[in-house]
Amino acid sequence: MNMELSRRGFLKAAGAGVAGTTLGAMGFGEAEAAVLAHVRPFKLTTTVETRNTCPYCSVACGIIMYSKGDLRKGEQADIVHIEGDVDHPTNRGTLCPKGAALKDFVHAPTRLKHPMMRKAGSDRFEQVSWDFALDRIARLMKHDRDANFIAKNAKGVPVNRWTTTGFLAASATTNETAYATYKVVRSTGIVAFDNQARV
Amino acid sequence: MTNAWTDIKNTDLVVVMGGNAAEAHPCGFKWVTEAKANRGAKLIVVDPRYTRTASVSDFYAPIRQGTDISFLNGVIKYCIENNKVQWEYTKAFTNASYIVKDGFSYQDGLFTGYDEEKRDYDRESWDYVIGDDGFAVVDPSLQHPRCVWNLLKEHVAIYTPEFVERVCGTPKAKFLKICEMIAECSTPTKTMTSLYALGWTQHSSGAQNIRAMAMLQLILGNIGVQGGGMNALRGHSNIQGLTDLGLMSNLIPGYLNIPTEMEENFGSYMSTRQFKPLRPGQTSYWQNYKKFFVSFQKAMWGNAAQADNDWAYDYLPKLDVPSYDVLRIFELMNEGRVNGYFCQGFNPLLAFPNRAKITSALSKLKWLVTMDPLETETSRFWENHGEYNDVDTKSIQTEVFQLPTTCFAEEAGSLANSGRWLQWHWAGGTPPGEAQHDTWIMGQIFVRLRELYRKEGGAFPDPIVNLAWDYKDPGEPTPEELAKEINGRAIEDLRDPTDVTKVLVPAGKQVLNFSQLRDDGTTLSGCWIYSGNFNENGNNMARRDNHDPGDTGAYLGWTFAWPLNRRTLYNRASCDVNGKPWDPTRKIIEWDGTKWSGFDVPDIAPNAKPQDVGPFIMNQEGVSRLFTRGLMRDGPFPAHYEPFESPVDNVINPKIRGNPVARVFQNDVSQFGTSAEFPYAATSYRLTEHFHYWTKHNRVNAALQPEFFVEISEELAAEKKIERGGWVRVWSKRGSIKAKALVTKRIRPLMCDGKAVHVVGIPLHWGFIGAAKKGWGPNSLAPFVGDANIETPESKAFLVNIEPTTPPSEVVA
Amino acid sequence: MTEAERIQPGDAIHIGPPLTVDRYGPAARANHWVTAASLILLAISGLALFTPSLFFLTDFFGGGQNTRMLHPWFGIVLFVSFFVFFFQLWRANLWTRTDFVWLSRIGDLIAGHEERLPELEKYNAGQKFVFWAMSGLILILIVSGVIIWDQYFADATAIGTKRIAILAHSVAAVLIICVFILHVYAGIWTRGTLRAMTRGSVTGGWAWRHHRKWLRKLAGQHRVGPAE
Amino acid sequence: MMRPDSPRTAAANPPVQPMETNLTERDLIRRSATSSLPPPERQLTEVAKLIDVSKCIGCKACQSACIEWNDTNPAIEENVGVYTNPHDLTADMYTLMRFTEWVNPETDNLEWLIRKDGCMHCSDPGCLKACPSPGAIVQYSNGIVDFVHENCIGCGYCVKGCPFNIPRISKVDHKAYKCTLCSDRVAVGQGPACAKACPTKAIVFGTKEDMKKHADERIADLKSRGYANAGLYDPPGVSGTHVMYVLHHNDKPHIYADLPDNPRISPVVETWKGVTKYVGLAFMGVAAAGSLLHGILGRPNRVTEEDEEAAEELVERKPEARV
Repeated sequence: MNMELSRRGFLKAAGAGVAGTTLGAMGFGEAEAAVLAHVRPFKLTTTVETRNTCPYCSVACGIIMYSKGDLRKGEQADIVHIEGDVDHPTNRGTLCPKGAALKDFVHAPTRLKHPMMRKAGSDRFEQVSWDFALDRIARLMKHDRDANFIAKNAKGVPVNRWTTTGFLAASATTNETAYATYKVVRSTGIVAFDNQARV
Repeated sequence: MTNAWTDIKNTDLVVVMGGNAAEAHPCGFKWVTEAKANRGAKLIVVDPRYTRTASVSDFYAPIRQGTDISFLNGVIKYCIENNKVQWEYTKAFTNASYIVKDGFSYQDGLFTGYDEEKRDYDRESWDYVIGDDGFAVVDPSLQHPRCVWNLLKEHVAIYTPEFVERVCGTPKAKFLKICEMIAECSTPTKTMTSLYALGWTQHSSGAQNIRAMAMLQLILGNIGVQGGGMNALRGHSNIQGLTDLGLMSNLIPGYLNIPTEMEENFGSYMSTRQFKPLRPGQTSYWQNYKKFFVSFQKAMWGNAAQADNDWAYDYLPKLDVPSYDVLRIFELMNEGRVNGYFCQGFNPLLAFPNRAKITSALSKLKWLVTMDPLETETSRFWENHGEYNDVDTKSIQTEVFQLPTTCFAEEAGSLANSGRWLQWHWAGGTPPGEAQHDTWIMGQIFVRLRELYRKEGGAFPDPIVNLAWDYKDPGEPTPEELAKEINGRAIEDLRDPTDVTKVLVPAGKQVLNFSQLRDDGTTLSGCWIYSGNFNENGNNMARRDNHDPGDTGAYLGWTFAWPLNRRTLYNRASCDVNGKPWDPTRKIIEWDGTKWSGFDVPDIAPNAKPQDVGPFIMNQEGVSRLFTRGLMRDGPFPAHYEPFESPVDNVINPKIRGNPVARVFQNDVSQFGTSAEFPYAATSYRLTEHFHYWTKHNRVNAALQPEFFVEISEELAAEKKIERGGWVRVWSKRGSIKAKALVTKRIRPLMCDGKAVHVVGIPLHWGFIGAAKKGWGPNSLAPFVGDANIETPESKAFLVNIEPTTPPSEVVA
Repeated sequence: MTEAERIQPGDAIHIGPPLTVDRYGPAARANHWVTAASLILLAISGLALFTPSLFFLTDFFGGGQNTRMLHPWFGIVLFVSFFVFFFQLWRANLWTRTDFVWLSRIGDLIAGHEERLPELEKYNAGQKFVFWAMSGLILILIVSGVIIWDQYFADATAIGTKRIAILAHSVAAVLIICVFILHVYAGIWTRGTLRAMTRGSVTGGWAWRHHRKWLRKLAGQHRVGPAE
Repeated sequence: MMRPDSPRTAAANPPVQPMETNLTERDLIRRSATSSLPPPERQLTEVAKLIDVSKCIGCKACQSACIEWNDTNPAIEENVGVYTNPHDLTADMYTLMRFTEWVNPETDNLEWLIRKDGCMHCSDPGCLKACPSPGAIVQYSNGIVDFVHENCIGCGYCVKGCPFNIPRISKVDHKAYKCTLCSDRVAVGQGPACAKACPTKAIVFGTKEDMKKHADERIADLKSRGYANAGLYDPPGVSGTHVMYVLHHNDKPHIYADLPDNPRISPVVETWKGVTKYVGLAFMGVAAAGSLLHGILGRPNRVTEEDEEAAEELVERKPEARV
């Protein structure tokens, strides 16, 4: 992705704003030197930047994620900080209380890490393998579809409805995910198809 | 949004009604504060509560939830009576002059053609008089008694300031002050913007709330202009995208429709979709419907979609009901008529009304699959959490799969924001544990299912086995592959119709945008309105030029906005009949005598003469609709109806409960409460510290707003002996919850129809899992009924009772 | 006969030779030295936090954090041990008419004409002053000290109260240090006094010279211990 | 015509390449419990954070950004019926939105006053004056007052010295914590995290001079909207601050969650750290020196042979003694 822009301050493009000029006036050099231990060392030094947009509301603020390790180099990347993207026309680097704390959403203790299954009547989740979960789900789908698919209505008109299984789509997945989801769901004849926009 | 977030800085007046922008969209609200600081713009807030938006407003007025139509019709009446109308705009760009059929009328709160049995209207008479030339009859002088303008005047006549005060509880003086402030924006050089959200949609008359404001904006000439428009502040980061891509029971990507049983074949389906212009020389862009539909079918089923099988028309399901929306599906589920259910990044147990019913419905499923980066209450609906989720785990026979997905930080792709900007983002973090991309999960489920049908056959396998799925790795299509397919490409060489030797797009290449799509099966496109997002110029959604020529807030070089990178919809209406900007200081585009050009992509054919072609090209009329014909189930004009649960009767016709055509399931009728049992008017909302049910998993946001509470007035607290910070029980006909009491001056009792109405505010961010303290949400109490047109649940207005109580008991082992 | 004129239990004469008079029992002496020690520690740690020029004193306690942590505990020790002491001595330190006379002729004492002063009971006005000053100041110090003991009582009082407390604490500390100096010096200047707090007894001559009335009483009441 | 844009905290995104810090020991103008501080080699431009209360929507983005930038971990408390959370500043919460519901007696309209509380970075810092530990509190020539935790002894004197009741002592490591004005960010040309995050730019950061100019524009706008007493809060009692407020009711700062009307270092603290210290030292000195001198010059009070004999005599002829 194009990171050159990140260094090009917004105002250099859109006219100088107050602090833009003043911070220059305060004489900040870029000499390559270790930070003196007097103030806390700047914690983003030598981190990797990645552009993203906030996943919460529809303002879609630009954010920059700072990680230890570079995903694009195939490294393990651990996000250590997230901050607003100054170059973004809408949020101009600002973030709301949710966006400003995104790092702790990424690292929430309640993030899911493994496929889990709860058996009928059980009082617990048990870890299962992806293959087991996906094969089982595909089988359950086929079983229900084959049993309850409505190919034609009373008048003999092909209607191809599958009403006994439903799919509720997300509102924060990407358009690409949504489109792939649409294709899969529609191909099966599921009509109970809806998303967060409804509520 | 018709306009962009960054366009709000160009406004003179911001009206926040049916929303709470500062609290729900702080960084978008920045542009309101910019308009205030740099243009001297004013901010009006109308809300049952004095919100954080109100805290920075220039004028605040209270209103009883669910009565917005009375308020807005009142403002329309004020503008008409005081000649505060942008006449040139109204006459040229709306259907004010169209003559309506004689049969149409409105009496005792009902329009012509009501059938109480069906709870529906026969809308035949809700239409224009069509002349012998096949075009709608108009009277530009607006003298004809049956012209839309005069019918509108008649319709809003009852909405006097006194009526508004009586119904809405808004003091007359405050209402009139707001009328004056709004009326100022009827001049061509002053614009007003409307920022709204679920405060308008979550009502049984939600769609009409929005129509009422849209009509007001039209007569003020504020649609299509800088700093104007109807701006729906969508709730989630890609709720716009999922709607655009048609992930709904009755939709095909790009706002095309899934057929109904009536449309037995492709011919009958297309017959109702010719969209012939209703006035001479109009564009009526939907005439291209077939191109988009066929291109979609080709994207779905490739070679299996051919002219001779009507482009696989029969692969599509056909609906026997208007839609299998979430309310209907949970009704069916609760009746035991649904076996399997998928929740992809969704938490219905806390999101849908009448939680008791949702729990009982989920318990009747054979299997449930949830895909989410976080724990959700839904995936653990079977788990007993004491008072917080008191279920009998053993008796619940549902098999549940909880699949871990990646989150935004670990995936690439695009999201459509409220301003229709498709913004690409990049993955920067390693997913935790075995978490996988949703595309991987959907791909894996599909290839496995397809394999089963290939091997074993089964019920109508064709649409599954023939689905176009030619991705490099069928197990996980890449975001780029999918984005390109959405944009569309040529299947065969596309030749210039005027010169067949000229190849416009060679076979296999990306089309430039939807203008190159065809209805002969030579193009494919997953979602026509997005076309142009990823063409031969590359991924336009990843563009990052943040220059803004003319400082209009358009940012045409920044990512991609649908349609055709257009930032302000209907922007042709920013110019007068001759194509000159109403306000030269706020020019968007302009007609130079030969073509349209300016700072935004014109929302009209570049060479369409301003005097000939109307600005609203998606309408057959070429103009906007003050009178919406039969396109809405509950009336061509918005009319006042009370919520299904209301503290007062409908003053127009006390016999009418709620919206007369809203769908109500038999089982739910008995679950509506009366004001005798439940005297207080409850409403639900978000708080700025949290985002739905996600941030309660975040230690930071949990610290900023740790525990579930309800907000009540000091008056109600005194009456009920409720202490600030004490525990209260709030219950409706459908459920009971416990919360801390937040006693505030920001909520005051409203005088409605002679009685004091107390408002109880219930925020929605707590559940029984996460970092924040355990709690409940308003959906435990909300009624199971939706809007008459789009079935959005009436979560913003219902009745409850309240009393002091003891803390909730802890989890029973 | 006033409280002050009553003989203390444990006081007794030993015919000797040499003639000695018991003044403090082992318990009383231990008590005195614990008090003395804690007062010294308090003075050092307190002064370290009182003025930057003496901050180096924190090194004796292993740095500022430890000094801040220990000082209040020394205070508790001082308070407890001093008040045990207090209840043994307060009677003998009650003020009498003679004390005025004695004070009025204090000049003669300094000049070395002690014979010109009236005969005294067990304590002279100076000693009594030290005793009561210590009692009062320690009371002020302990109360104000607890108020500013943020580690445990940060939320107990308002900032305004804390500010007054810390001012009172420092003023009282200064005074008690002065009294301390006076006490120590008097003990040294008046030769033969120190042994009262080390061995517990004084010579007959010392008693005759400084507390003749006390000695007379002991003799008169046959308060004679076994001869060595 | 280009419309003026709001001031912003940073012209560009934070640097990730190593940069030389701009705040070093050489830039100190005050150092706690240190009399002999070498004068700074250069004078940095004074900076300031301006908080426009009239633009603040109380979203708490500043609190959120502060927690994330400073890696603090505030407790998840109970709801006690107010929006202010956590309920007070803590060693893990350096800044706090304080909410006040105030009915304006003149208009009878409710006003929801929301003030971002936190260190004001006074030009005359009471915390620094009170601090007994050399170098635990420092003041840079750009106005930032910072705590140096290696030197903090946790005595809590700063809490008593502060006219705004800001510093808090950690129950964990017993050190004092408060807003640093993100000295680590300012040191590399970035504004404070809270100002960067603030959605409505109610918090802006720049040179104090520019912030005052910006405040004037805001005050003019507020006056045009009927706030006759709108003004800048830059209290002279502490020689001005490097965190300033624009208040719609600058005539009564106390309505904003008890913002002091005329803050100054408490006279009690002044006395304690002033007079008491010197007079006290003098007293003790005199006492010590006096006794020493007397000890050297004056004769000690010795018991004589006569005294001893007199005592023995007394004891031997006991009965007669009773005269």
